[in-house]
Amino acid sequence: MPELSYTASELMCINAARLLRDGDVVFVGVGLPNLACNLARRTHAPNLQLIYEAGVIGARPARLPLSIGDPTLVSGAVSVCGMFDIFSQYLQRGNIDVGFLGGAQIDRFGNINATVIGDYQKPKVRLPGSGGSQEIAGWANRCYIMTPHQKRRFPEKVDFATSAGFLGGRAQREATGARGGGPVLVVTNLGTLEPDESGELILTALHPGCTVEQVQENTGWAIRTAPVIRATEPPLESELKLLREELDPGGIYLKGS
Amino acid sequence: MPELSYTASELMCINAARLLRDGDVVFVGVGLPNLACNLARRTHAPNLQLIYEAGVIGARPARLPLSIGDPTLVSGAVSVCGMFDIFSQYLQRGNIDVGFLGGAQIDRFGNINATVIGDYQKPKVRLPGSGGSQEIAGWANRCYIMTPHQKRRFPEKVDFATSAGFLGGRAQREATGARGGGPVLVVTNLGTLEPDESGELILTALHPGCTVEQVQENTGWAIRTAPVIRATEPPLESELKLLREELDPGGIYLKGS
Amino acid sequence: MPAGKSTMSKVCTLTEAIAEHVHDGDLVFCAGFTHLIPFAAGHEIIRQGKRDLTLARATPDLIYDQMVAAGCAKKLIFSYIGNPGVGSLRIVREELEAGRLEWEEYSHFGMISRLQAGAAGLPFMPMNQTAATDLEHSNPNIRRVKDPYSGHDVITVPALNPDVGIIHVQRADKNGNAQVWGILGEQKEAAFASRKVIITAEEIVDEEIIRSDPNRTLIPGLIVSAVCHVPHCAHPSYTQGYYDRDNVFYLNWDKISEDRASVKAWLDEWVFGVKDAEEYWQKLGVETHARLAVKPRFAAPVNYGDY
Amino acid sequence: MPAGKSTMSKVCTLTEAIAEHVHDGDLVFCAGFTHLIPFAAGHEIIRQGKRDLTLARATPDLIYDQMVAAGCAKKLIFSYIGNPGVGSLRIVREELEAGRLEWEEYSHFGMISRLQAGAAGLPFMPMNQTAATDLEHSNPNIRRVKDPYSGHDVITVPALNPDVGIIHVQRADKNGNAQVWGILGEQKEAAFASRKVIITAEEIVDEEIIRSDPNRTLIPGLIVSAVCHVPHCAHPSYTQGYYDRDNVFYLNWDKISEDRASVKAWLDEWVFGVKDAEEYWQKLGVETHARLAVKPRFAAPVNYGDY
Repeated sequence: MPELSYTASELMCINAARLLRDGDVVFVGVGLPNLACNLARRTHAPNLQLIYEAGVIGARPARLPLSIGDPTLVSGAVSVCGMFDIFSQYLQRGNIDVGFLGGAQIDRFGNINATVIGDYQKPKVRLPGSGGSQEIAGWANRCYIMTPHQKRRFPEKVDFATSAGFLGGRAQREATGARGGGPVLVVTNLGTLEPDESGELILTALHPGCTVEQVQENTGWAIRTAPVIRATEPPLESELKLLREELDPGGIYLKGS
Repeated sequence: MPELSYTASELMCINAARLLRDGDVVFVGVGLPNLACNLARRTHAPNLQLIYEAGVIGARPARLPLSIGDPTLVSGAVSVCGMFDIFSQYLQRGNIDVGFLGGAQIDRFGNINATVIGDYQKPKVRLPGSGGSQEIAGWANRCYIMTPHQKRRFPEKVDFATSAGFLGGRAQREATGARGGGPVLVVTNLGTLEPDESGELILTALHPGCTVEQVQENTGWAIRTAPVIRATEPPLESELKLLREELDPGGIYLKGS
Repeated sequence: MPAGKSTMSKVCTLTEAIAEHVHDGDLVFCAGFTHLIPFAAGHEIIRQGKRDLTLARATPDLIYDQMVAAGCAKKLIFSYIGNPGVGSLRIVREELEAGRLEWEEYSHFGMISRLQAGAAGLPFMPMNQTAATDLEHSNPNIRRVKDPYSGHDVITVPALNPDVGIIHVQRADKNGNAQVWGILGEQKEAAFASRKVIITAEEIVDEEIIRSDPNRTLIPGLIVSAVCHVPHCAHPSYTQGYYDRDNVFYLNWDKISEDRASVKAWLDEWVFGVKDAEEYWQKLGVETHARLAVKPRFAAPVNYGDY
Repeated sequence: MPAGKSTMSKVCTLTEAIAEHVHDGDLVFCAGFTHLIPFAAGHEIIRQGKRDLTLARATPDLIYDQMVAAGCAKKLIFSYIGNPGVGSLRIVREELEAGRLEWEEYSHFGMISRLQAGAAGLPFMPMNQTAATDLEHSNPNIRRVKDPYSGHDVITVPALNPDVGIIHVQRADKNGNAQVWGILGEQKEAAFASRKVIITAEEIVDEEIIRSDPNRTLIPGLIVSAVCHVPHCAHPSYTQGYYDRDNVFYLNWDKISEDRASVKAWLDEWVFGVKDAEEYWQKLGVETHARLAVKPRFAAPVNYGDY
């Protein structure tokens, strides 16, 4: 059997899809999370419920949505509601199982920065800001983070905590009373990180051909490893075929790195 | 011209209709207020906007509505929204010009009791309670009260203030910051009462054939009178005809007393 | 995990839904402001002899008068106890005056704000002051906080999260995705606030009907535990576009409820004496059916576009 | 008195509506979450040279990037500054980084909660804690109150009440009663929160169309100051059922906005170089029209009943 080749985006997308359980209610963003969810729906999780922050419930997009409010999300969806309802009655109420997050920086305790590099009042780089992510990180039962593994993306401490991971440790998050469980897993192009009992992200799995050393080189703190580091299953031909031929035939999101 | 005869309900209804201004947005209840509004709409106020607490805006009922949520209010209405929106975005937001109120007791300062006669915890008579009236009395720009003039209905002080008039005087109401102007006029079968500068209800007009003595006999406190007591215009034949032949042909609300 | 996200079919009979999801001692919310009141569900609760329920509704209406008369309730949470358009709600009033029924009272806005907080996952909702304070002083659940911007007090009511919400709708699919038109009352807030939701529907339709008009879907299946096909569920209340309100019965109940013997006779005949909503409807007879029938009047077409 | 209850006709051109209702220094809210963004109104504001506006939107999108580039704005209130589906919003980002534009920032939920409070006539809305506090510490408008039931803190945001809300809709009647389907975003809350409301509509329809489907009416005329017939108002955003989103333009803007000269050239050609939305649309040409056309897909019929 010849070895399959795949991009970093495809690898992350496929590993993220595998984390979803059939019946999960997922708060979806466009781009890779959308592809991961639709891949899961086409494989092991046909009853996945896709909820978009634009207020669309049970979307069944007939084409690849190119914005969070693409009209293809609406036509044929189960329900549409306003922004206030989607954030209050779905997210804040506890009806969301899974949220996907990303950002410019993720730190040792899973806190995410999507706001600024540098000082908030005089930013070196002004990033987009929270959007829906502060509340997704706070209130979804489980959060997954998808991001390329690069040192500048994994500082020991974020410049600005747009969305909470475990702050300085699980006890700190718990003290705030935020209902969600926080980040449960970070998928990168090298492997997966998961919080330990203190809330610190540690290396728990490596993708085929990746090493602990690569992970350490690309992480901004001395990353610890799980007692046993798992090896992730390589992408299957069927998964790649679905992604490439049906879900993102133009390679709009999958070509990246 | 022969003198017209009319019931107390017809008299109150016609006098209430005349208080409405063209273009007013009115929060309507069923029964006499509904008839008064539809009479005004058919006479001097064609652009009156009727809003029902069930969440119906711009209703154009094809038959006499027999409940606050009659389906005839919906078919052909301009808009329908939920109860939360009608009370928050319409009433609390300040979009309602006129509210109609009634109750078992109205006191010297226009406070209304629709809750209990006797002690709240061990009621002698348990009345229906607030429904929408607490907020209508608090937040509509102008409130009108329609009620038969009887001593037991006009005590010096209500047993329970379901809805605020001026509490113990205008300054007390103002101190609460409630946005509405409070009651501006009480229409009874004898005449009209209006609050003076202190918020106390005084007799300002008498219906044809009614006297100050009758009003005093049927009021539970020593009622003061305006320097000049007006005489209300008698009901017109055209008004009575509209009420009897078109708006309440079965006499469901108008036969009373 | 949302109550209704199980992938098993949710379609069952109303008898099964009440047996499985309504338990003695529960806080039950039968939704519907005049419109869509799920009488058939109330009757089934009576038939199954549920006890010690706390019944919450803005207007208890005849449905709770009947359930209280049948001995199902220990407490009422409400904002207006009347027979809408007729007058007093005799059974409820008698029980309250006699001290045999606990109660908790709000204004309509207080009730719907409690549900709104419950539906939004908030601990409370603020409301502006109305100047009237007697109800606030009578109900320790009505409190105040200082607006952190102006420093003035606002009134608060706590979230209401019923154990079971029962919501009648025009049409739903087998997953519980439910569409409603006409008066919306507190249907949506009651559904999102409740821990379990039972949908009763005039029609169970193909999922594609629902998906043809997603903006019309008030309640998503993912919060629904059971979907029951119950035509005419709302009688003597009504379902917009399906049948009219039976105002005659609302007037009749005012007479029936004048004494307990006639109430018992009515319950024996119309609740215990029938198996289900279908038998009840047939028993009403063709004249009543004809009296409540309504001619069609359709909404203008809406084009979502085939994207 | 509600802004829109005058009985005079509210129908006017967009040019007239902007001239009469938008003033220098106003807080303006152009509503629409990806869907229904009123680009034509933004372009008219640019053409009329309005200045010192505070522009509020969850996602400034290209409309505010263009208005900021044209010098209309002194301040931005937002929750996400990106070119949706593409990447950065270059002009806004540059102005913020250079300190030339004031700003006030929330999460999406904070923004919509501000509007919800404004629409409901409340001074603030509570929100549960998210555990993240850096934004709260950076924005003195984000505060806390103690939940009077549990004693725990909740987060608060103050009401947002724009001077003018501009809302694009599928269809409205001459009184401003407006119906919307597809993504609803913050259309309703923005309308009720605003002191004046300008409705732009793909179609002005007979009042009877609106009255045939009252549940579809999101915005009642009684809060509307002006109604403008502006087909294709939302391009390059879209109107569900009428035309598609012009994703090509969203990608192009990313290039155009790389330098100020090309932005100026674009504004000169596409905003200052045309009289109004109609001329802009014609200038886009038949190929673009064809690319954005969408086949029909109708909602299932709904019967309200002829009561």
